[in-house]
Amino acid sequence: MNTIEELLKDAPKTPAQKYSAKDFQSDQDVRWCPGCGDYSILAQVQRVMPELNIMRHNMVFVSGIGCSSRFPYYMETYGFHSIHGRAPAIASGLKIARPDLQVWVATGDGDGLSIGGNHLIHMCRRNLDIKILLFNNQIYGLTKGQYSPTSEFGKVTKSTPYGSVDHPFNPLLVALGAEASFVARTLDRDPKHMQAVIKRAAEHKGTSFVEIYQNCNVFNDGAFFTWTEKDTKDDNVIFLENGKPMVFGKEKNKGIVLDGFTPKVVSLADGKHSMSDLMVHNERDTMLSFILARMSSFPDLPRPVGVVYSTERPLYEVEMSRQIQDSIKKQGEGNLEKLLNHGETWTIQ
Amino acid sequence: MNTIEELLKDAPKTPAQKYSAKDFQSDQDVRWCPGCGDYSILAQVQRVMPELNIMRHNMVFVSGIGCSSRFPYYMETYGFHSIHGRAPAIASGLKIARPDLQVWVATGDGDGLSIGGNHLIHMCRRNLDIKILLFNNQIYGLTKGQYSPTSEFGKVTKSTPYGSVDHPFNPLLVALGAEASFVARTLDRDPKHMQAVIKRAAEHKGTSFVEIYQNCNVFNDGAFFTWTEKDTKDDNVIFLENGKPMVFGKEKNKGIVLDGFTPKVVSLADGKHSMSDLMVHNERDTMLSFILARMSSFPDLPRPVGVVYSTERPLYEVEMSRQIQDSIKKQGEGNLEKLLNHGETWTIQ
Amino acid sequence: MAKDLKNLDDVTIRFAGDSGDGMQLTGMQFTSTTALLGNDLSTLPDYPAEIRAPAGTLFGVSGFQIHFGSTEINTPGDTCDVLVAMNPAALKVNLRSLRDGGIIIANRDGFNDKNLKLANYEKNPLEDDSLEKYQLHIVDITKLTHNTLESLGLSNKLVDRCKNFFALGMMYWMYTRPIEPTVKWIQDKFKKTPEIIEANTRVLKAGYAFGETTEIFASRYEVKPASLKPGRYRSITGNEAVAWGLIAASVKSGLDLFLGSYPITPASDILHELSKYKNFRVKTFQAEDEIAGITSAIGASYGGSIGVTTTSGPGMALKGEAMGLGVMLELPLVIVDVQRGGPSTGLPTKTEQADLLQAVYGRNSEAPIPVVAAITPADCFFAAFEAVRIAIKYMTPVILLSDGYLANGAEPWLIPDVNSLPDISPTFRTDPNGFYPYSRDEKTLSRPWAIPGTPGLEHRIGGLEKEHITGNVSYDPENHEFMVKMRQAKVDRIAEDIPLATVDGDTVGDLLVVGWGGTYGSIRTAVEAKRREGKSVSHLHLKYLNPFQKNLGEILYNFKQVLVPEINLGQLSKILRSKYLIPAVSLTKVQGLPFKSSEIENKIDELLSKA
Amino acid sequence: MAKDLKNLDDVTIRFAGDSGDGMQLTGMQFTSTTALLGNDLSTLPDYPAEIRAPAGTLFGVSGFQIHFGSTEINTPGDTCDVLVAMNPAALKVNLRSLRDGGIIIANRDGFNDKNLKLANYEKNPLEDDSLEKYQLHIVDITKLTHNTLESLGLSNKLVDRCKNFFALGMMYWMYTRPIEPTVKWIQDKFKKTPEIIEANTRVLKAGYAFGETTEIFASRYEVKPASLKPGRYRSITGNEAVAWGLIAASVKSGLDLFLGSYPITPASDILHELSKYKNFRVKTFQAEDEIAGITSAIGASYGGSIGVTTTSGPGMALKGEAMGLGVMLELPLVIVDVQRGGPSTGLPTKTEQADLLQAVYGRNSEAPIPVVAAITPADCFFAAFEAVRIAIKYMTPVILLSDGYLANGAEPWLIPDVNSLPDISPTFRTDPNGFYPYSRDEKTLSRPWAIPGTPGLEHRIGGLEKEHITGNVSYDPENHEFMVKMRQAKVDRIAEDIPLATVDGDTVGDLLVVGWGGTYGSIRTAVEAKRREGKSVSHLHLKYLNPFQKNLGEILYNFKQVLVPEINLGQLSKILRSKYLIPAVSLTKVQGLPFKSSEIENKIDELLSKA
Ligand SMILES: Cc1ncc(C[n+]2csc(CCOP(=O)(O)OP(=O)(O)O)c2C)c(N)n1
Ligand SMILES: Cc1ncc(C[n+]2csc(CCOP(=O)(O)OP(=O)(O)O)c2C)c(N)n1
Ligand code: SF4
Ligand code: SF4
Ligand SMILES: [Mg+2]
Ligand SMILES: [Mg+2]
Repeated sequence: MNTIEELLKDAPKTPAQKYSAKDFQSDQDVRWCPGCGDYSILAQVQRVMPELNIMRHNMVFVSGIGCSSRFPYYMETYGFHSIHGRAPAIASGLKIARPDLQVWVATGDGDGLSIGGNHLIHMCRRNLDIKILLFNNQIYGLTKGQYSPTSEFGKVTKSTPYGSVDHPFNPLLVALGAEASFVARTLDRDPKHMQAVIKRAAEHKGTSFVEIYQNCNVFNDGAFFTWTEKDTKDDNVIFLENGKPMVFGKEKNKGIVLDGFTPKVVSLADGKHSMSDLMVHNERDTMLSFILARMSSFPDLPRPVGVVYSTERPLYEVEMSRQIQDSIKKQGEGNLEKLLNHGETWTIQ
Repeated sequence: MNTIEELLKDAPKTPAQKYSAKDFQSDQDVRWCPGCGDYSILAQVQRVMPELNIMRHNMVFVSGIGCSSRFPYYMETYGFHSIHGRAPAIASGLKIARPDLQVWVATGDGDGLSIGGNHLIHMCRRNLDIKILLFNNQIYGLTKGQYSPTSEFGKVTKSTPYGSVDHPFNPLLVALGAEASFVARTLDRDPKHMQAVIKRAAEHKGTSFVEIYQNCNVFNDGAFFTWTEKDTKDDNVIFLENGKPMVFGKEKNKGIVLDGFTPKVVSLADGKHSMSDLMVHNERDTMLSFILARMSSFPDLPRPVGVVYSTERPLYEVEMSRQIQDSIKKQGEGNLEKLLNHGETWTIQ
Repeated sequence: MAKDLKNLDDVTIRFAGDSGDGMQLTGMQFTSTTALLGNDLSTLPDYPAEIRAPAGTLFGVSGFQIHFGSTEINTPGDTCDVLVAMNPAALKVNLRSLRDGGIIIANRDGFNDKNLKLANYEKNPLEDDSLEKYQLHIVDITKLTHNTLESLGLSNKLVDRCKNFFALGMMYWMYTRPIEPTVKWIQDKFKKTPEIIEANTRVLKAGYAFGETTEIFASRYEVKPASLKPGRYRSITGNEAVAWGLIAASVKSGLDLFLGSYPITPASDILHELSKYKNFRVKTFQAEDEIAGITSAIGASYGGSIGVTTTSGPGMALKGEAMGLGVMLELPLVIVDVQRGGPSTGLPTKTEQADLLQAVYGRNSEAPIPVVAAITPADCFFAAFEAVRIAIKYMTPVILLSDGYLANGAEPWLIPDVNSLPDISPTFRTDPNGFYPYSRDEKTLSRPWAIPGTPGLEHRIGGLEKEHITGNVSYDPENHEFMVKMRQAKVDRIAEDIPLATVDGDTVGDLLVVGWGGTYGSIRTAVEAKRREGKSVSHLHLKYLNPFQKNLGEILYNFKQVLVPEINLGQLSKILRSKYLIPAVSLTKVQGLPFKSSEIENKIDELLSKA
Repeated sequence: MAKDLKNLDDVTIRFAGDSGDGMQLTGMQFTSTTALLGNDLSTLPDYPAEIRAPAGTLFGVSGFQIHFGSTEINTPGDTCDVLVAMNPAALKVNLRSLRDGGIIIANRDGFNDKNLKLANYEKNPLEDDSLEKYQLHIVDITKLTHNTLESLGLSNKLVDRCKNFFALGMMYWMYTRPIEPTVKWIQDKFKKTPEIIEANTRVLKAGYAFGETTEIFASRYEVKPASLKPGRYRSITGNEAVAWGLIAASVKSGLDLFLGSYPITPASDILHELSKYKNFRVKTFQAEDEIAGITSAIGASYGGSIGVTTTSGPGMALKGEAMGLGVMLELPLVIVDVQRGGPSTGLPTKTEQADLLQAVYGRNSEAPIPVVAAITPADCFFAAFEAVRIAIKYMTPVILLSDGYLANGAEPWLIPDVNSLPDISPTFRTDPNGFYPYSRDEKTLSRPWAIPGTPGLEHRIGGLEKEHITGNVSYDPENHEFMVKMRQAKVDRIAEDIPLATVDGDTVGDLLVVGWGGTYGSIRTAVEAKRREGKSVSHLHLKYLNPFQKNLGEILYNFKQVLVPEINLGQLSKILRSKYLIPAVSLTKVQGLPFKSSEIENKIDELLSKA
């Protein structure tokens, strides 16, 4: 048992009585623009936390820089508002040093995919047990409206008055390309869905990557309305459910079938297709996850939201701790005296 | 026509007579370890260059740091041995400024996927017309043998005496996750195949990503022998050909079929399966490309080599130049006088 | 009734309200009208760090200060004479900057309970005597605006948005400025929405009339035109000036401008500005991070463009390694650092001068880079132009230091005659005979610029030590030492190619105040004031921080004392002490704010009284 | 035949050959045997930059130099007395370091036409008179090795590999060292391959016998034991010492050690070394880049570990922004910079001291960080330990400067008694009552270390300016200035907690030679020599570069002149001149090599003759 374990050995591990959302509200006044999608994300996270049955003092939210990265200030947990893009690296160091903590990363499409892209994919690859919430508003909010790596091609912004000429990242695809073990998408304007997804992410053992469509009503208002607003949502979103066929539409009268590897929308009304023809969701199917992720590249296809992929892989910090335990078993706790005197030495009388 | 165009207007664009491989050998003595796979890559590139019918002075090789990144010194073209991981960013700036040049990036698994991972995926996303040769030896060579982001889990190296606990990147998958428009793999020990792949990469319009299995005989000898050595190669490698079924094996008696989305090896000998059952390669099929890329995660599946994926997308530098030409057409060549005096001004008598 | 008309040399007004109240717009309108009248002026906006802080909060207050006069104006003003406060938060945050006896114009309707609470006022300051020592004018701006627009039947939200024009109208009346320019501006600006034109114009006029007719304002002021150099003027901010200076250099040199940049406050506006000028062939590349920003610029320079990267402190810290590469490659490159409050993320929207040592020393090993600093918003134009000139002529990275105060501050600018700009004539190597990538020009010590695409010049460069002349990789000890000293000598030699330093005031005396960068205005104002009092004090302001001008030492030694005011803990003073071994005294202020000239004046008095 | 036995105070031998010739191993064997005899010694390996440069090439030469004696030995030796050259390239590259009249032992078989050509020798130097001024001994080392092993029927390749033991054997004979220790070493080392044990042992003995029996060597030498402090010794390199010093600090403090690092020459061996000690709970994280290296370490420190990151110049330049974060967060962190030749990629395998200014100033804004420098390979142990002590006690990042010369150089080290090490007692905040993240300890000014997992201390930290005490985000001007000065004051205060500077030699005099870091040995040797000549010169060597020791100024003012030798263009001297306004003279050498003490002696003479 090292000093830290010693120090914290009596600290409670689970709440005596269940927390309420309010217990996770810090004393800092929230400084996002009125109407910002970030408020909803904060609210949902605060609602989910009590469900996790983990002590606040064992939770840490790490962020970079951006409006989204202000998130930790508002959570009554440990919080770390770091520098731009580096949250995954800081969180990795923390998690490796302290596997006992539940570590979250709150980041944005700029923080997490522009300057921080490399740290993010390396964290996914290593599969540390850290949960990433990526607030995707397809814009740089805090710096007042430049396009981001997720902004659509041709987007007109402060830095692209003639329209951007960048092909955007597909965040899910980037995470899957880095072999993230949990990949999901949810919507700022669908509280229930977001809560469910965040809970799944929290429970997953490994790096959980959650893309959240977040409205920046000041610099990119309505970017996701097609998928978040009542009137258009049902016909443009597929709510993924493991083991269930992919149905959507106001009247649940449309579905997805595969033609070759390419998803296609079919009507369940025209008698030509039935439920049984539809693609069935399987969270553990790697290949399917790529197909689902790619759907967002096709405007005529609905957007899948929910848990796209989930699998188990060895956890970096667990393997590391195991190596340490093993070598302590084999060689005994390190002895400084021995270390300094081992190998070739000689004595001068 | 700007100053540079003016300056170079009389420079020949195509060789009067065809170059030979020798024409691409610089006067620098090659300083790789005897037996290093890099020699073969250098030789194949020098053999392919003459085929491209492009003037040497219009070719630039940009690299980062690493044994592999020494590459530009040995090419009798323009060469830029930059700093660790930044070659894609430097090449991007060069290509945007000078679309007339053919720009190559020579990098390693550490240079390109560790410190340089972010630049690399952003370049793929933007789809600049730059060709990346990634020398994958699954080790840090120049720094004398630490594991790299492509080293296998559990690898024992100088920095991991107890074995690494990192899950490695799959380079093809990373490139595909970033939506690279051309993705291929080849082998240092198969000159003909490498030449063919490099030629394809050179001819592709867009970011070409080529992973080259390269043997580091000093620090990671034999990492790829299963796929490169005569006796094992045929039974462990599939040479992809567009439109052709996926057959392999010394006697071409094995093939790949899909079960669900998961590839499976079948025998063509046991009468149960015939050519017509086999998966057929289609370079333009995005979903297929992910399946092929993922095959390397399954030890019992053969490794696909060749062009895994190829598609066309708008080129960043071309779109940028178009915006410039358009606005010159619309507003006329910029006039400094006008600029300084436009908008609100006032005169003091 | 007739009101008496007082004459003033200079006036400072601060408009303050909610982010949503349009105070920036109001201030800018007042500024352009004032400029048209021929006053000299200086302005400073003061935004909240938050994008849209909730209405009424202290941290949501947005201000705009303008200092104008019939005399030379060098700063936005230490304290203001008039404070327009649209709500309690605005009053609370800005009262400290109002001089005793100054005028407060408060929008009564803004001082409701909710807002008072948000600004944590126990009682309404308009109703107790806490503001006694000021001339308090309480006006129902919101109500009056609504009355004015009743008939138009606009939404309350829209009407509220017009109230800043009422305030502006009052100020126009109070300082006898015409409303026409703003009326005209409203007309173009809102072309598409006639009802808005109508509304804003009416409210503007109402505000003006209100001043005219009501009793509250006893007197009215006039500020005569300043005796400015005749010519055509415009108002320009530091960030605009940097962008235009770079474009000017591109035009003059005939080279395309390439900007590789990652957005960061307060530098982003340079990227925004440059991205507008595609017909100047400006290529702006919004990179994935600061490292890609600078390295892409290096790639572009290698290809024959003017490679530029723009950033602020934290981004600057990320570019160090690539700057070192630039030093080794000896390619032109301009690195613009718009300094902000630090360390780390610090105070992103506040100004500071604390990146000087980073600019001069912040790289591994001996990697000398010339450093140029702009001294006023408009000077950013010339500083940027000069940075490019040096970069190209000496084949070297050059760092241009600006700061948040210069970047957002504005001043009238006598538009230069394009032909008067020095020309920049890059020469590209084309002759393969006797070409060596690291041969050098005897005069400048710079190496040839040999760009890809040039037949017969195929060669290889990189970050490993270069052999003199050939540029081959070399680990030879003597060659390394030679090259290290050569790179240093090349930078030192630039001192031969820049104007000598000149002193404002006598060249010999008791005290020399040495400043650099954005403190020019406050120091000049302070020194002028003291000289008028007959004090033996002069002012030297440095634009060249590396190398220093040749005659700097000589000048320093001519004064009994040297004072170095800086918005940091004394960085220039460290360098001066080290190089010239003089006991320079440093005056520091690290509050994210420019110096008040009074602060400098006090220090001057202190030093001179001691002597 | 009997040969005469000469007695020597000290000897320097350089073994040189192809990378493949096993010169490092040979040198190390000679070293440990010599250590066992009780000589004082110092060694320096000299590898090629290439991994496996082609055989016979000039850039493929690998060397190992050992300086040993019966007197105090502080450097690997300016010049060598004996050069063992296995091939022409080795001769050509190393001849410059052989003193006139020195001994050359050349392996004739290595001087074949191919190798002569590769080393671009026109004619065979062994056959013309170009080596006249040396004592040349030509030995058929390869042939003799083959003869010795004929009977074993090993492959030629294997036999060739043994020839270095022949050379070693000769040297053992020549300097009267026993072969037994090496025989024993061979036996453990090649346990698994008896035939190799047999072969190497035979060849070693053959070499020894060859010296004994042949005519060529007229004389033989003895070097008596040095009067070293009694106790148990080991040989240690700087990189090993850093790693062990960190582990010692971890053991003493009871905190786990976390290393976040990205490999880079010459720092990688610290990562390699630390990754071995998992049973000390050391966690080594090979990060994706240097930025992840330092930021992961910050994350670990936040969690209550000793966060450490190791790198060299180019990586250091990438860490600047994160160091600033460390300054703002006020968390313990150790940043180890093993300096190498620059700028940019520079000379990766060569040594330099040119990151001092980067260490002190290389970050945005005012971001003071304590800087400690190791002065000998073994001192790296104590320097690393001290860095951790300061980091934890003052809750601050600390930079530890080493260099390529210290990192790879080795010296005998009197193994310290573990209990004699100062203890490090971190205190973690646990009491929620009155807890404020930025409250401060009056004595150290450090803030509480409140780690996640502690009930009731949930709080938020970050890179934005902090409000004093509460640690809330604050843009308040006065608070910012207060905190900027507080962070500076905290670092300055460390001067109260470090030993006073002490001078080698008189504390008053004509000349003080001030050095820092890896130049200790050469300066000490030079100053000792001059003092023996009765010159009034003393030596002060700094381990603390920021803050300086309290009595430094006082010491400096006691000398008429101050000389500052550095492996850079005068970086410490810049700081000393600035802080103490003394006309320090700097002696610089930037060749990727340590100073020769003679170079320093000459400068001392020059300055004293002037005076
Ligand atoms: C090193 C560094 N570079 C740039 C910045 C400026 N910056 C702050 S936030 C940001 C982008 C934020 O975008 P995103 O992550 O999408 O967050 P959002 O504000 O949209 O929630 C940038 C470029 C910085 N603070 N630090
Ligand atoms: C900024 C920086 N960090 C680290 C290094 C040290 N370094 C040089 S090459 C290299 C890794 C090279 O690996 P890879 O790209 O796979 O090239 P290889 O040598 O294997 O061909 C590292 C870590 C460096 N030169 N610069
Ligand atoms: S700028 Fe956009 S993202 Fe940022 S707080 Fe405002 S609305 Fe939200
Ligand atoms: S170390 Fe490996 S990769 Fe590098 S040159 Fe040698 S063999 Fe090739
Ligand atoms: Mg965003
Ligand atoms: Mg490699």
